[in-house]
Amino acid sequence: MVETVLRKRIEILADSPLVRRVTAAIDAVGITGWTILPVSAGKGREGLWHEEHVTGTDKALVLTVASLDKAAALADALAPILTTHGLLLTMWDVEVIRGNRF
Amino acid sequence: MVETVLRKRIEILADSPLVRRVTAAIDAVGITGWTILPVSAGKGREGLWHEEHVTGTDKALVLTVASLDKAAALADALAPILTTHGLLLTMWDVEVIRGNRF
Amino acid sequence: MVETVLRKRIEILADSPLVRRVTAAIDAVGITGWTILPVSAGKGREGLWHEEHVTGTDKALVLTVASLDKAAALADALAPILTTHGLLLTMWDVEVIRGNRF
Amino acid sequence: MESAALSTFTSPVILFFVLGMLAAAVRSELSIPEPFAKAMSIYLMIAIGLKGGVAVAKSGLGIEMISAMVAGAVLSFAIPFYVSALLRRIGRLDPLNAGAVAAHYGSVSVVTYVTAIEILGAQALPVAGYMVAVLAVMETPAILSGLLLARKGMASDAGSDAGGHARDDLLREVFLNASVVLLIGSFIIGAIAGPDGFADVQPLFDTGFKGVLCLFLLDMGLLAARRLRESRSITWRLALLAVGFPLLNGTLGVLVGAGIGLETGSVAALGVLCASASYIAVPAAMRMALPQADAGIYLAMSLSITFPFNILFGISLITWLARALAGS
Amino acid sequence: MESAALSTFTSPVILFFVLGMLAAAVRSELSIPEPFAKAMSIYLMIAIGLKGGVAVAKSGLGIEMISAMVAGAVLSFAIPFYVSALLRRIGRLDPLNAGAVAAHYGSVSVVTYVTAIEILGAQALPVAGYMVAVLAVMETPAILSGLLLARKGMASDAGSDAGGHARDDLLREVFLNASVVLLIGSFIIGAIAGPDGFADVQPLFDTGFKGVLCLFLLDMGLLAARRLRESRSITWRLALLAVGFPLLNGTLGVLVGAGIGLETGSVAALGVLCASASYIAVPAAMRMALPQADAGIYLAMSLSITFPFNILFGISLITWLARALAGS
Amino acid sequence: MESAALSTFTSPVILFFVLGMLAAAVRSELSIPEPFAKAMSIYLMIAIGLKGGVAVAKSGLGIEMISAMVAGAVLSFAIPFYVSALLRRIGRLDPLNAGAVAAHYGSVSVVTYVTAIEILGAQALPVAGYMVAVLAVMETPAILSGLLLARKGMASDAGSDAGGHARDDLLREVFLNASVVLLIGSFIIGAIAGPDGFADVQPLFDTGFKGVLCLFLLDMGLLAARRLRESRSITWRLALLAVGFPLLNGTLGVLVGAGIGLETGSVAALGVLCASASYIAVPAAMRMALPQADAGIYLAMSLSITFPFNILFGISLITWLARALAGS
Ligand SMILES: Nc1ncnc2c1ncn2[C@@H]1O[C@H](COP(=O)(O)O)[C@@H](O)[C@H]1O
Ligand SMILES: Nc1ncnc2c1ncn2[C@@H]1O[C@H](COP(=O)(O)O)[C@@H](O)[C@H]1O
Ligand SMILES: Nc1ncnc2c1ncn2[C@@H]1O[C@H](COP(=O)(O)O)[C@@H](O)[C@H]1O
Ligand code: NA
Ligand code: NA
Ligand code: NA
Repeated sequence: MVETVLRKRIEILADSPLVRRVTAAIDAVGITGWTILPVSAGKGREGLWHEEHVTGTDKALVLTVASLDKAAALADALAPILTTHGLLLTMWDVEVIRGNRF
Repeated sequence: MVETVLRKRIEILADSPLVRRVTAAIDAVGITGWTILPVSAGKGREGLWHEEHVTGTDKALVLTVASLDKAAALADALAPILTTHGLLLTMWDVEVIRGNRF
Repeated sequence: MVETVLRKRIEILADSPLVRRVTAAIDAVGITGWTILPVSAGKGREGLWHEEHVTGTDKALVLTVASLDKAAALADALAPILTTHGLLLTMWDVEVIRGNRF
Repeated sequence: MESAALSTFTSPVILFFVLGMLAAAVRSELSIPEPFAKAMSIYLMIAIGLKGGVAVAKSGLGIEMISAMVAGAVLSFAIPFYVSALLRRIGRLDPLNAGAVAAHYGSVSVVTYVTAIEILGAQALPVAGYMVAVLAVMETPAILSGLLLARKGMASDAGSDAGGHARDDLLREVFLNASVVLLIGSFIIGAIAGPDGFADVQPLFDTGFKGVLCLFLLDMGLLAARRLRESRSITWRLALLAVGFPLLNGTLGVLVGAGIGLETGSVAALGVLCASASYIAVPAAMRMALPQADAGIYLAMSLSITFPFNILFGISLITWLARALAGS
Repeated sequence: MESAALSTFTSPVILFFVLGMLAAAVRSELSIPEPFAKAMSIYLMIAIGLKGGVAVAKSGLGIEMISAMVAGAVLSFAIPFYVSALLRRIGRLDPLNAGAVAAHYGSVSVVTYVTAIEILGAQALPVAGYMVAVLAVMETPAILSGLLLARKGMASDAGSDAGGHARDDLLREVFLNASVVLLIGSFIIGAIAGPDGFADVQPLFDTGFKGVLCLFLLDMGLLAARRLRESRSITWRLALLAVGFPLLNGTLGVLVGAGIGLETGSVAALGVLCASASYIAVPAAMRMALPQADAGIYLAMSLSITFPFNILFGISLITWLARALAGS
Repeated sequence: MESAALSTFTSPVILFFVLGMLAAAVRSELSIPEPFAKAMSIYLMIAIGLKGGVAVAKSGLGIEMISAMVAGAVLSFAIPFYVSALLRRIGRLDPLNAGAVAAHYGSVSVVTYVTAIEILGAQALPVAGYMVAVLAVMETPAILSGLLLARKGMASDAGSDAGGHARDDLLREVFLNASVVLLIGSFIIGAIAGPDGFADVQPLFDTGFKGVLCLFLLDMGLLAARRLRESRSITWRLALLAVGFPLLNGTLGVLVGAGIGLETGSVAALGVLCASASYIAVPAAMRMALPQADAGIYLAMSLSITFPFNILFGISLITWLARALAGS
C-alpha cells in the first residue's frame, strides 16, 4: 500500500459572515489550504436554525488538514472566540498521502 | 496548546423525509445539538441516486458530537431501523475544546 | 451497546468533472457505495476558488466507507493521479454498525 | 384526432420534453439546477391554482363543482385498490411495494394536468376552473388507501415504532404537503382577488406560463429518461402495467366524468387526472411512511414510464375518448 | 380608509403573504428554494432601483430630493438611540442586544417599501422616484449608531481583537453590502438609461414585478411565521415593542416628511421607511460585528413581528396619517 | 461609430455588466445565487436557439447557411493553432497550457454573441437566424485542436491511463455538452414550431430576454472582476494577448464572413464569434481532459480579460470593421 502519514483534520462550524475570520486564522498559522462545505440546518443551545439566504442565516463548515503543530496553533488561535462567536470545532487524526503537502 | 477532551462524532446519512426521525432520536437521548449537511448524489446496494428537489429524491447527512455514553445510546436507538430505513452511520473519536458543552 | 466494527472512511476532494473518475475507481476496487457532498469554496497552493456553476468551477467531496484492504486498494489506485489531478485524500478509522455491509 | 396529435408534436412544450429525454438518453451532462426546477414546479402550481380560482370567481360555484370534487376524491381513494391487486398478480410485487406504487396511481400529476389544459385549450375544449380544486382534492385520498394496502401486508407494523413525532410528520405530509397547500391556497386567492386583482399578476402567472412549462418539461424529460436508464428494479411486467394503468384509469375517469354530466373539456381533464400518477407529493409521503418500499420501483413507473406516455400519447387518447363520449 | 384596507386584503400580494404565514403556522413542509428566494430579493431591489432612476431621469433632480435624502440619513442614524433606550427600559435587554436590535429599526426593509409603493399606487398616491435613493441612504447610518450603542455596553471591546481583516470586512459590509450596491447601482443605471433605455427591459423589471412580489411575500410569510414558532427569545415585552416601534417611527417619518414639504405619497413612503425594520443587510452586519448578540431576538422582532404588522396594518395606517397631515 | 459606442454605454445591458465589475472591484459581498446564474445561462441559450430556429423556419435553408457553418467549423478548428503558437512564443506558456488556452479562443462565448445581437439590432444590422447554428458548430472543433496541441507537448500521455470510462466521458463532454445540446436542440424546436408555435412562448423567451441578459451580465461582471483580482497566474504578456486575440481573430472572422458573401450583420456576428472565447463549455472539457493545465490561466484570460474587452469595445470595433468591409 502507498505510504501515508498522520495529519490532523480540523472542522469548524461558523456563521457565514464569520467564515472569513476563521480562514484568516488558518492562513495566519501557515496552513496551506482549507475547504468550505455548505450546511443547511442545525440545533444547539440557542435553538433551531435553517439556512435562509435572504436574511443571511447561514452557517458553513470550514475543513482544513494540517500538521500536528499547526493544528495546535490554530486551536489556540480560535479558542478565545469559540464561545463568543458560536463556533463548533472538532479535530481528529487522519492519514494522508504525500504528507509534505500539508 | 489549549486543553481538549475526547468526544464521539456520529454522522448519519438519511433520506430527507427521515431526517426529522433521526434528529428526534438525537434529541431524545439528550444530545445538545446537531447539524445537517446537504449531499448531492450517491450509490449503494440499491443503485445510483441524484438529488432531485422535484421528486424529493434527497438525502442529508446529520452530524452530531456527543459524549461516549450518549453516542452509544444514540447508536442503540437507531440500530433497529438502520436497515429498514436505509441509514448509513459512522462514528469516531474527535477532540473538542470546552467539552462540557457536549 | 450495539456491536460495531472498524472500517476506513475515505474522503476525496476533486474537481466536479473528475468526480466520475474517482467513483469509477471506487467501483473498480469493489467498494459497495459512495456519497457525494457539495463544497462551496477553498484555498490551496493554486489559490482561491469559489463554486461557479456557469464556468463549472466546482469541486465535490466523495465519501466512501470500506474495509481496510479495499480502502488500501483505493488509495493505491488513486495515488498516481493525486498530484496531476489535484485531488485531496484523507482517510481514518470509523466504527460502523452491521459492518458486513461494507 | 390526427391533426391534434400532429400539433401536439409541433408544440414547443412537447418538443422540449422530447429534447430532455433525448439528451438524457445520449447521456449529455445537461441538467437544470435543482433549486430552479423546484421553483418552476411551485410557479406552475400557483399559476394553475390562481387561474382556476379566477375562473370560479367569474362563473360562481355550482353543483357541478361539488359533484366533480366528490367524484375525484372517490376515484383517488378507489383506484389504488385494483391497481395494487394488478401489481401483485401481474406485476409480482409484494403487498408493501404494491401498496406504495398504487398510491402514486391513485394520486395525480400536476404537470400532466397542466399540459393537458394547454393541449385541450389549443383544441377549443375549455376546462372548468374548478377542476383545479378537483386536482388538489385528488392528491391525498390515494395516499391513505395506499398506506392501508401496504400496511396490511406488513408482518409487524414497522411504522408504529415511530411514536407521535413521526405520526404527526406523516399526517402533515399527507394533508398539508406543498402541492396541496399551493393549489388550494392560490385557488382561494384567485377566487378572492377575482379578474381585477388577477390583472396585476397576469403577466407573470399567465403570459409567461407556457414558456416556463417548456423549461420545466425539458427538466422532467431529463429526469425521467435518466431514471429509466439507471433503474435496476423495473421488469417488463411492471413497464407494461405502467402503460396499462393510464389507459385503464383514464377510461374510468372519462366514464365517470361523462356520467356526472361534466362538459367535454372537463371530462377529458378528469380522465387525465385519473390516468396520471404522482411523482411529487406521494414519493415524499412514501419515503416517510414506508421507507422499506423500493423507491426505484415507484418513481421509475410513475415518472419514467407513465408520465412520458401520458404527455406524448395518453392525453391525446383520453381527449379523443372524451369527445367520443361527451360530444363536441 | 376602509375601502383601502379592504382592497389591501383582496390584493394577491397581501394574500400570498398571509398564505405563507398560514402554511408555516400549520407546519406545512412548503418552502421556496433558498437560491431562488435570494434571486427574487435581488430582482426586487434592481427593479425598484431602475424605476426610481428612470423617474428621476424624467423629473430631474431637485432640492426636494436632497432634503429627503438628508432627512432619511438623519432619521436612520437617530432612531436607534431612542429605540435602544426603550429596549433597555421596557424590553429589559442588555446594552449589547439593545444596540443590535436598534440598528434594525433605524435601517429599512426594501420589501416593506415595495409593498407600500404598490398599495400607494393603487390609491393614486404616486411616490417620487428619488425615494429609492432615500431608501438606499437609510440602510447604513443605523448600523453605525447601533454599533456605537452596543459597543458602549461591552466591558472589553471584543470586536477589537479582530485585527485589520475583520475591520475591513465590516466596513465593506456596512457601506458596500449587496442591498446598497444594487439599489444605488440600478438607480444610477435607470437615471442614465432613461425611459428609452428602460423600455427594452421593462417587460422583466416592470410588467413582471407584481407577480414576483407575490412569490417573494409567500416566502417571507413562511420565514416570518416559522421563525416566530421556533423562537425562544421573544418575550411579551419585546413583542409589544416590535408593534410599537413601527407606529412610533412611522409617525415620526410622516411628520418629518410633511415638515420638509414632500408630496403626500412621498410623505407616506418616508413614514413607511422609518416604520420598517431591516432583515437583510443589518443582520449580516450584526453577525460580523456583534456575534455575541442574540440573532434570535433581532430577527424575530424585525422579521416575524414588525414586518407582518407593517404589511398587514402599518402601511395602511401610515398612509392614512400622511393623507390627514399632508392632504391628498 | 461614435454614437453607436455612446449608445453602448447607455444601454442597461452594458451598464449592469459595468456595475458587476465595479462591485467586485470594491469587494462588495454582492453575489448572484449560483443555481440561478446557471439557470439564466440555460435560458439565454434556449432563447437564442429558438429565435434562430424560428428565423430559419421563416427564411428557409440556403447555401449561405451551409457556407457559414463550414466557415465557422474551419475557423474554430484552425484558430487554436496560431493562438497556441503565440501563447508559447509571446506568452511563454508551455505546450500543455498553451493548448488548453488556445482551445478557449477557438471556441465561442454565447453571451458575447447574444450581446452583439442586441447591439447590432439596435444599429439596424439584423443577423441571420442561422448564425445560431454557426455558433453551436463552433463550440467543439477548437476543443479537439486544443487537445491535439496540448497532448503533443506531454512527455507521456497522462490522459491515457484514464481507460474507456474517462474517454467516453470526454467525448460526451466535447460533442454533447450542455451548450451544444441546448443550442442545437432549441434551434431545431424553433424550426419545427415556426412563428406560430413560437408565439405562445414568446413572452418568456423574447419579451423578457433583455432583462434577463442584464441580470446575467451583472453576474458575469462580478465573476470576471473577482477572478482577475484573485488571479495569481496572469502575467502582463498574457493580459496583452487576451486583448490581442479578439482583435486578431475578430478581424479574421470579418474577412472570412465578407469573403463568403454574408450580409453585414452576419459578417459582424461571425467576427464576434471568432473574437470571443469560451468560458462555459471548454473549461469543463479541459478540467476533464487536461487536469494538469492551470485553470487559473485559461479562465482569467477568457473570462476576465477577453470577455469584458469584447463586451465593452470589441463588439463595437468589429461592427465598425464589418460595416467598412461589407457595407451597410
Ligand atoms: N490543507 C488543506 N486543508 C483542506 N483543504 C485543502 C488543503 N489544501 C488544499 N485544500 C483544498 O484542495 C484544493 C486544491 O488544492 P491545491 O491543489 O493545493 O490548489 C484547494 O483549493 C482546497 O479546496
Ligand atoms: N452537539 C452538537 N453536534 C453537532 N452540531 C452541534 C452540536 N451543538 C451545536 N451544534 C451546531 O452548532 C450550532 C451552534 O450551537 P450553539 O452555539 O449551541 O447554539 C448549532 O446550531 C448546531 O448547528
Ligand atoms: N460504502 C459506502 N460509502 C459511502 N456511502 C455509502 C456506502 N454505501 C452506501 N452509501 C450511501 O448510502 C446510500 C444508501 O445505500 P444503500 O442502502 O446500500 O442503497 C447510498 O446511495 C450511498 O449514498
Ligand atoms: Na391518477
Ligand atoms: Na426603519
Ligand atoms: Na473564438
